[in-house]
Amino acid sequence: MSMQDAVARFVRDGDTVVIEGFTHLISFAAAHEIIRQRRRDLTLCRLTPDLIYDQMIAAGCARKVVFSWAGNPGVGSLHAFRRAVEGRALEIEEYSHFGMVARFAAGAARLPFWPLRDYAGTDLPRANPRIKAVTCPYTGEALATVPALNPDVTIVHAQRADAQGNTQIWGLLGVQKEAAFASRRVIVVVEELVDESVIRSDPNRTVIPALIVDAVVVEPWGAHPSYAQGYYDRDNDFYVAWEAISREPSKLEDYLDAHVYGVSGRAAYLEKQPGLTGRLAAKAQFCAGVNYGF
Amino acid sequence: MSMQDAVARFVRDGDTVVIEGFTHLISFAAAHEIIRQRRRDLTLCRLTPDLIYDQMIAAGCARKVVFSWAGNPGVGSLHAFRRAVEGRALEIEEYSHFGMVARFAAGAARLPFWPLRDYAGTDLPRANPRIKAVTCPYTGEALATVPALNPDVTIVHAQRADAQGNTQIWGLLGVQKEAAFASRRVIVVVEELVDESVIRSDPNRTVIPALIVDAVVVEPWGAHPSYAQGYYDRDNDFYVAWEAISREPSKLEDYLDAHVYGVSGRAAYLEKQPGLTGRLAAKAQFCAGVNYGF
Amino acid sequence: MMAIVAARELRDGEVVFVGIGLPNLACNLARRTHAPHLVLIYESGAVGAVPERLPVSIGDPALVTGSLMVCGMADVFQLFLQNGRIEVGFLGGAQVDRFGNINTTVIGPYERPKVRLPGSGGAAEIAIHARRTLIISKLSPRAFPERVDFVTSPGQHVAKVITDKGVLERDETNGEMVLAQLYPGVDASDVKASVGWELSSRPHLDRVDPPSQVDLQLLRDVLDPKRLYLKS
Amino acid sequence: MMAIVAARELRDGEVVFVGIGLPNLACNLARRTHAPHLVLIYESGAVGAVPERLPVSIGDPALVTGSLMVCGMADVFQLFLQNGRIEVGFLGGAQVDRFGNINTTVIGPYERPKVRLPGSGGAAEIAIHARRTLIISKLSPRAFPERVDFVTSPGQHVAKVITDKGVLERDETNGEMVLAQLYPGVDASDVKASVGWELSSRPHLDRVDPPSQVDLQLLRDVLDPKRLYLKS
Repeated sequence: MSMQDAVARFVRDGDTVVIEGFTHLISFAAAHEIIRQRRRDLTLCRLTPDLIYDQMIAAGCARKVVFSWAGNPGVGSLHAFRRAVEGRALEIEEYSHFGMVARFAAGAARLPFWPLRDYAGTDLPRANPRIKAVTCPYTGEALATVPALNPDVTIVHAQRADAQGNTQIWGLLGVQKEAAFASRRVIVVVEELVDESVIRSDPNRTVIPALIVDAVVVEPWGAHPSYAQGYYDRDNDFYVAWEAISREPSKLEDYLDAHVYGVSGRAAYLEKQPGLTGRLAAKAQFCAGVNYGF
Repeated sequence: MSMQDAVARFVRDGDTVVIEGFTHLISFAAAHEIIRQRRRDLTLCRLTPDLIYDQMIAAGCARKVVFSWAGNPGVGSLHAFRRAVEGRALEIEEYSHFGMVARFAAGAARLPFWPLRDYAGTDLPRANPRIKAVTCPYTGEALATVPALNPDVTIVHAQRADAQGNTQIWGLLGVQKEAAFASRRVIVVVEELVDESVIRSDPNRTVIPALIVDAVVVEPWGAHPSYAQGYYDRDNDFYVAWEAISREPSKLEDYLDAHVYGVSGRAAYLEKQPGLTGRLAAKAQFCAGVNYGF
Repeated sequence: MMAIVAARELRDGEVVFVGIGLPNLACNLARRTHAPHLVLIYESGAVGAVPERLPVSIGDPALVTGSLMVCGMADVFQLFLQNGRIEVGFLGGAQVDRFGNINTTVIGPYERPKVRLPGSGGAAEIAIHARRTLIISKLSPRAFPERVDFVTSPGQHVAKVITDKGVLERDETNGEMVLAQLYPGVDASDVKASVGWELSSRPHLDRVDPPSQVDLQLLRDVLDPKRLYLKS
Repeated sequence: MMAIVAARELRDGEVVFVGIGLPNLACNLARRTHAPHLVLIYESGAVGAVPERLPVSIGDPALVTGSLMVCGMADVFQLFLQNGRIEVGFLGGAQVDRFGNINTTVIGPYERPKVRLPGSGGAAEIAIHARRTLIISKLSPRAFPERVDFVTSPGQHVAKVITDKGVLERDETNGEMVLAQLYPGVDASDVKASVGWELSSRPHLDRVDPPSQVDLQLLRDVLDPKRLYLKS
């Protein structure tokens, strides 16, 4: 399915949307298509809103952001996010990383909450009343709890999948598996479509099974400026450049006009940036296979 | 370290011992060494006691068994286990598979309990008062709970590890990871000792990190009559034969005398059974490697 | 015959939690006939398995080689079963009662068992989380008592009980298992005589079609040539 | 200098939860000098990473290639951190107070922030679960207030605060952070003037040894040749 069709069919105004990936495998291609289709009132959930949600916030897609660390990794601030929050134009719901991971774990297991040892002595429960506590029926001790997160739609970028949606990921896994299982609808975006036989040759690498996937979109370089281990490196220069772009609302508008609204899709996005693929393409460093015989 | 030394140093009378592996990677070599060293009063925990605990029970190592399915898979009963239970000579604590998995998950996360949707309408909580309930702080609904399981020692059989204990497993994973992280002491038994560079070449396959491992034992064919994917097949004939052996206490004694007490270790055990390795050695069916480059 | 009737209960594309023995035969028969897109999940963690030989155990290596996904058991129970992704679950048991409750734990009192059975395994949670459970069990008054000695798996999701003489199904009015279908040449009285309670019947009893030559040939020559599970 | 002092705090073989920037520099410096068996764990899931280039982000692909293990984040937080396997955790923050509490959330009231900072990330749970936490932060009265505006990470496990002028450590009698070590050429009054509360000192103040040539050469020529994190 094309990204345009997948977003048109499965992402709706007012949805709770998750585009996960911890630094690795962040589907910017999906975010840009959501911006182009002008989705509104979205509740955007991610551990790290990152540039992807900074762009969606600037484009007016977001009503609320649920997160645990909102910065530009190794660079500084997410300025569109900061302007919206400091101007109280955006609702936020804030956890720590462990809290967000636990919310996805509960959602994936279809439990209403998840227990964790956390938050004692912090002001986070004061800032977020959804962080509660439960008493252990064995020891009597109090444990923190977070509520399950069950998105309407989760979009996962991955290295490869077959046509049915059996999806394999290596390198950093983040919470991609939990977010997908927690979600009502799942869109998988891959660097490469492979034959089912490739998936079946190494079943331990499968992270998401076809039976929970609604759409498979093939979008090479769809994670740029994030990265895909074994395919292309992270575009650290762009993350640094975002500091200046996002600081100036006008510059941010120009960026969206040129690289999001101004292109039809990922292919055109790449054509606009000659030399990008050459600069970031991954070197080959293959591991050996293992024996599945008996 | 030799199996003899590992058991001597890390398995003590009265310990709560876990030798896991769901059908796959069950360390019979470790169980036989524990029998030879005549450990006593052990609390043996496994989802499926299987032939391994049936042998340990017959040899007098067990005071108590904690389990969820006590049969000979595809064959019938575990007769030593049945004689002990029906004769009330063995204490048991019983869950379902999900309950045991949840106990290991709680132990691995160092939480005192784990919540699950289970047991409504069953007689299991009546048979086991350690199955309790907790009220969700968000929805008010009651969920079942099981207490954490934190063994004194867990023994994990795996395909390969480096000298420090970084351990890789493929094929069925069971609860090997959770059991190891839940345990105070961990012994890893492997088919093959590999160089650290082999582990580092495919870090997504690592299931158990060296920092939780106390001993690495190299014991080829150490899981027989269980199996190791890519190394050797399950000895189904022996599982069938166990029906007749275990039915007769005298035959079971003869078996232990010949194949456990009567041998010094796994090498001698294999020498006693010519043709066994030839009959069960795995065919080669390697997957391709993946690219970890950037 | 039980395997064939069970296979007919499966719809193409369904996600089935498979047990070893007849359920496995039924699923693989269905996969090779009317339900090629059946997704088989084994509690051992193999998803979309295509065993090239008849698995003797639920953790047979043949379930892993060539499967679509292999995951840990925490994922099997939390992400697949508890998550509600399983449409059909197969169960068997030493005792099945009037309301479809199953006992695979003990005959006699729990504390002083006459016969100690294997226990739940995944049966408790399969019965609770699978949308529809199918029981396969041979008829006999001892195997079908009025009430089981111990409820290992609650009967509320049991849709049908496939026996060696006919099929019982749930009467939605009172939740009781009632006779619905008879195998060729079997009389309703045979079935009633083999059940430990006053078995009611549907007003109209269907006749189960005899097995097709294709089904029999697949079962006997392809799926279970060594007769591990087929008696006839 | 802060990276070098931080490196000296690490003992060989320890399991360290590493952050990006100076903590990463400190760990890799220690690994190349007195602590070759340091195990570096990044919250992104890389265990035993040996980055061949200076990682710009906590999820840099260089942390994955050649690491000992890569696991999902549920495992990072539950099996490593909450399990108690982490000996040392590094933290930084916009504000550090008298009791070692850290604020990385907001300047001003939470509901009407003057400055919105990134938030906790893993800092709350690192402060709670790491046996010993080390803070690296440049001194200034604004950065070291009497009380932080928001407690993102509680200070109870903070062993030392490594600053650009000296090192503070916990006074076990009252739990307060007190001046313990001074860098070469720094006077105690400089430090006290840069702290927003009445900073006490150890009766005897140690002098921090100046950086060795080896340390400086490693940092400048090998670890951070592009001066991403080193200011001098």
